[in-house]
Amino acid sequence: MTDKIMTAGEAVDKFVENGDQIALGGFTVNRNPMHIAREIIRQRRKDLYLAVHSQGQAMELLIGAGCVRRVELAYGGVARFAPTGYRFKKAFLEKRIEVEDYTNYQMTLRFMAGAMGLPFVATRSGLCSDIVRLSGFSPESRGHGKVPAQKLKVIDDPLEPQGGQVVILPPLNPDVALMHVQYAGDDGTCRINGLTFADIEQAKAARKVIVSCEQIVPKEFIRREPDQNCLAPFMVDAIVPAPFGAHPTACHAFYDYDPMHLNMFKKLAPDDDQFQAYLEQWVYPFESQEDYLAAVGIGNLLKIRANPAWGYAPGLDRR
Amino acid sequence: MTDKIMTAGEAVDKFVENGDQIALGGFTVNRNPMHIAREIIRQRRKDLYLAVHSQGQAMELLIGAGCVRRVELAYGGVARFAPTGYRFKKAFLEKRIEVEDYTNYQMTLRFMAGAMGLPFVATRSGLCSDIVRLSGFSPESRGHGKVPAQKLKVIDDPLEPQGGQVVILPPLNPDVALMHVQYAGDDGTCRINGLTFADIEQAKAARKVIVSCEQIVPKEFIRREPDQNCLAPFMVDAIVPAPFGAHPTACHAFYDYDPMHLNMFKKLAPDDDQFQAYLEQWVYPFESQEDYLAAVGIGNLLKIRANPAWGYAPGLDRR
Amino acid sequence: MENYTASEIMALSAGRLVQNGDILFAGTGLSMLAATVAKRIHAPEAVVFFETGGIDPSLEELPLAVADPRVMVGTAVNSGLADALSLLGHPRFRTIAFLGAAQIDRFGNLNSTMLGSYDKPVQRFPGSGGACDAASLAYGVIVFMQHQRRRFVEKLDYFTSPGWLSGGMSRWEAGFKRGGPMAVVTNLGVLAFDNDTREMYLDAYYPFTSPEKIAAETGFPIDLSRARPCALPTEAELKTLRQEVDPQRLILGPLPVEVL
Amino acid sequence: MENYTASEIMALSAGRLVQNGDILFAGTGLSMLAATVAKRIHAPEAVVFFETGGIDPSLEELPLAVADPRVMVGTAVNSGLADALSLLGHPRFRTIAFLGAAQIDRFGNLNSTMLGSYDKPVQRFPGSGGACDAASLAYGVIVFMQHQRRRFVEKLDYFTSPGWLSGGMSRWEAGFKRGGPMAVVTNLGVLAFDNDTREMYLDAYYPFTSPEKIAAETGFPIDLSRARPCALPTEAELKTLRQEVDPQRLILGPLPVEVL
Repeated sequence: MTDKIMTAGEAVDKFVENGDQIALGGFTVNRNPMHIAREIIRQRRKDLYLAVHSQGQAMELLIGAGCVRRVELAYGGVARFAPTGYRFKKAFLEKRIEVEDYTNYQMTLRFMAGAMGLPFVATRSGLCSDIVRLSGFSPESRGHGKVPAQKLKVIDDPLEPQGGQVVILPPLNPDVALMHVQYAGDDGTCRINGLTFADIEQAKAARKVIVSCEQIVPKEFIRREPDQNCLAPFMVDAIVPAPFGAHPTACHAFYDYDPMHLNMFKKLAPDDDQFQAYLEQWVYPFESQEDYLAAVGIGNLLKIRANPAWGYAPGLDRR
Repeated sequence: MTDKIMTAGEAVDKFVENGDQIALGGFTVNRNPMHIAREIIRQRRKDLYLAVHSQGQAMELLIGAGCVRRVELAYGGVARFAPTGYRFKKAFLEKRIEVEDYTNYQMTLRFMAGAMGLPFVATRSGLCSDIVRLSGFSPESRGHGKVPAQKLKVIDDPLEPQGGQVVILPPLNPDVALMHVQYAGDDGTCRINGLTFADIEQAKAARKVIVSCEQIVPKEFIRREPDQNCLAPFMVDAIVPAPFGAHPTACHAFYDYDPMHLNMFKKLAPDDDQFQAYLEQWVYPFESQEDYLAAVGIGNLLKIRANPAWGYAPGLDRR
Repeated sequence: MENYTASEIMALSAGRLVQNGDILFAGTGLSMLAATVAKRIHAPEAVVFFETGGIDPSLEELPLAVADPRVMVGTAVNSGLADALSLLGHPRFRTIAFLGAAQIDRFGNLNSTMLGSYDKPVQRFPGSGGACDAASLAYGVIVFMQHQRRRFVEKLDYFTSPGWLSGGMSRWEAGFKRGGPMAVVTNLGVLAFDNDTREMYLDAYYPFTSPEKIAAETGFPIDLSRARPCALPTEAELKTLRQEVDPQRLILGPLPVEVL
Repeated sequence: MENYTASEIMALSAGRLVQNGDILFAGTGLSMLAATVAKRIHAPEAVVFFETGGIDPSLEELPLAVADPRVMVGTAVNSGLADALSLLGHPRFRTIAFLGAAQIDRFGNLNSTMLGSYDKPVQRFPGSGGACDAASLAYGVIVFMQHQRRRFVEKLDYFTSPGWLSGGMSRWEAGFKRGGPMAVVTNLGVLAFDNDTREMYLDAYYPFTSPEKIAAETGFPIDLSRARPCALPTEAELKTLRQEVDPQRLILGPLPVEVL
């Protein structure tokens, strides 16, 4: 049994510092590390520097609660529940955050390069676009802390004289990666069911990794099928037991996204005061995930509970 | 049921041409596509251009049988049964093949770049070594067919002025990838048990993919656990049913490597005439895998049969 | 009144552009419907995949997000972004991407990032996501747009996704190996791009509109000379769309008044 | 006669260099034994992984190849080459690689490719495999060698894997971020590298040999001034090695005569 098993409170206290560059796992409405994100808000971390591809409800909360100074992203939204994230949009327009736009492939390749120790990675995606031509980070920020000296660089293909131009991207090595998974072994081995998004690349690229999980199982059990595992224990710094830890986003094979909660959030999110009220009601009071889930209510949890034949809640009212 | 299911004879006839660049799946003593390799020898393909990382028994046969003109590799051997491949060594020393040396990481990155459509890939592995400084391919071959115009290029890190030098490697997009897997769905979906080596990158990088498999299972069955699958049907051109299709190399969860056969090969391989006798006995006579297995003998097959608790044959006499 | 809605004719018009065997990079919304209806009607071997990593899901229920757990079921392979986004540019396959945008210019370049600028932002959209990747790497792109003057613009506020760039050969000269927008499907009609100039022209208009109305809603001059009436949705197409693809009308919205 | 063999003292000497928590890139043969014995004796949290993708296998039976199915069982993760070889250079971890070679020079650079040249090849070895990657990217390297003049050479026929290059700061100047050989464990003794010059010197010699014999078997001048007798294998170490690590003596070979 590893001593890495701890509460979200302990994990955030120990591993997340003001100003850290943070990679958020999941994608829009799926497997967002919500339990850890709420704890970061409770512990009032500041000036975080998010590095994400397509986020997502966790990013909405963190930006809305004022924890974030800087974001590198490809997409900021919660799918149909917020085609553009309300708090993300507002913070951007009011210039309370600096935003650097990339593409999903570019961000994924940058995490991959970080995970693989590649000095950089090259792609043709984005040539001639403003993603390549413009930067949303202030010139003063360049080269300080984790901000790369250059957003990217366009060069002639060094191997093929007729190959045209290519975009050279800097690797990402975030201070901390947060991810929510279905299973962790009591040794720290991790397993994701369903799509992995870029979570594995993000974890491998990061200096510290906090994993919340639906269930902790014995080492002997999780190692019976190592083909299904995605992270070795030595890659992980904290394992946080967190049933429904991605709620209100989905967790394949465990629960669907929660349309009731996300629609409620959608109504409150655009307004500063109402968003504050959301935090007062759903974030600040709950040190424990159990208390949070009691507030969500067993009735709602049963509605979104996944049916094992599909891994989601068939027939769920998703309007 | 896909019409891609065919015999090795049909697959090789249809998809492997003289001079093709071929990626061989597996690694030294494991999951070599032996059934397909033997068929290539039977169909007397010539001037093949192998692109591999660490091969392996399949490469030994193909080079020994005179099918190969050119090899890009990181390692040529069959582990303890041939620390350096006998036929590989002989062909190299007698200059019957041209060999270009890379490293395992470099070859893997080149397959990955080919699979991902990256214009090139960069690493610091190999800086200052003869792998980076020397080329084993003749200058005349450069830029012809699949031979890259340059083996690689060493440039200054374009992003970090203080970053030193980096090695830029050309992607690999072989004409054909050969691989042996445990399961294929009757729709063509593929699943590997145990380590994947670089088989998935190789298949995705290739223009044509021939897969032999231990068993074909219904689409509905293989898609029940899509997290375990590695190739979508549209990536695959031929599915060849081939029980024990990696013999005498291992296939995790099905059978171990065959030490009796590999030791026998080890004795015969160094001598041209004896190797020819091996081909006459073990390769040319067998159009069908069933006949080949009958020659191996049920007794030997039972000895190497995997025990499901370990996926190999515990206690097997491996001296 | 027609017996179909704008959403329905849009989904069907886009679906008709799909060929059997295409590998379809789908988003949610109309693109999901277009891909699914094409598969059910004339392109049974087309494969739908999502940038999140779901390859060829069974789609028994409509996903409302590309990360919906509904894209992870019945798939050939469950993978992740690296795998799925790599597939976009795979030279073996005719990959077709469906994209939406806030703004489009006459060469099919798209803005899904913002209005205004980083210095003086006026409006923010979610950003590229995988759109710029698809526009850069896919074999072809089909764009869905609401047809409004403020969306069909002379100059994008932000250039998120490359179309035909400045037209002619410019896309190839820039280093792209293939791709470019094939069509723009709007709530008023279907637009295509001239093979030489790569400028947008009106290809087909729906019965409930006209070339003139479309020109008025387009913020740049547009060639109407090749415009023809759009083929009407057939009964069979509408039946498949309504009964099999989106029976809950999660994306299609209300039925046409006539049918109600 | 000693109550241990050269193989045994080699495995134990190399194993002593392992620290608890190290991430060990093992080959087969002696390196496998050194890693396993260290784990069982003083470094229980060390993790063994293979370039083929097996991370932390249970190793109930000794693998005879890095692609042996025995490296795929009881693992934390079964992956592939991309994953495993990436781990080598991960800056979070003290990754230690065990390598063998046909030739080594005074700065610990290795040849495992050939004798002669591509034009005039004299002998062929398997090639780098992952050796050059490990020598380039790992935190540190431990080299196993047969101690013979023809193997300890002034100049490598082929430079496969980078050690300390030309000594001093040359490794850093070339662009490497870390790494370099820590020790060379031979059948005669243990060699180390000077912290400033990065030249090889004799650190320890086994009881059955002498500094002079080692100098005679080394093809370049070697500093003997720091040589000390090697610590003997303890009974406990030998017991673990013989009874738990390689009971079939697949790698260790015959027992010493004394013990027989």
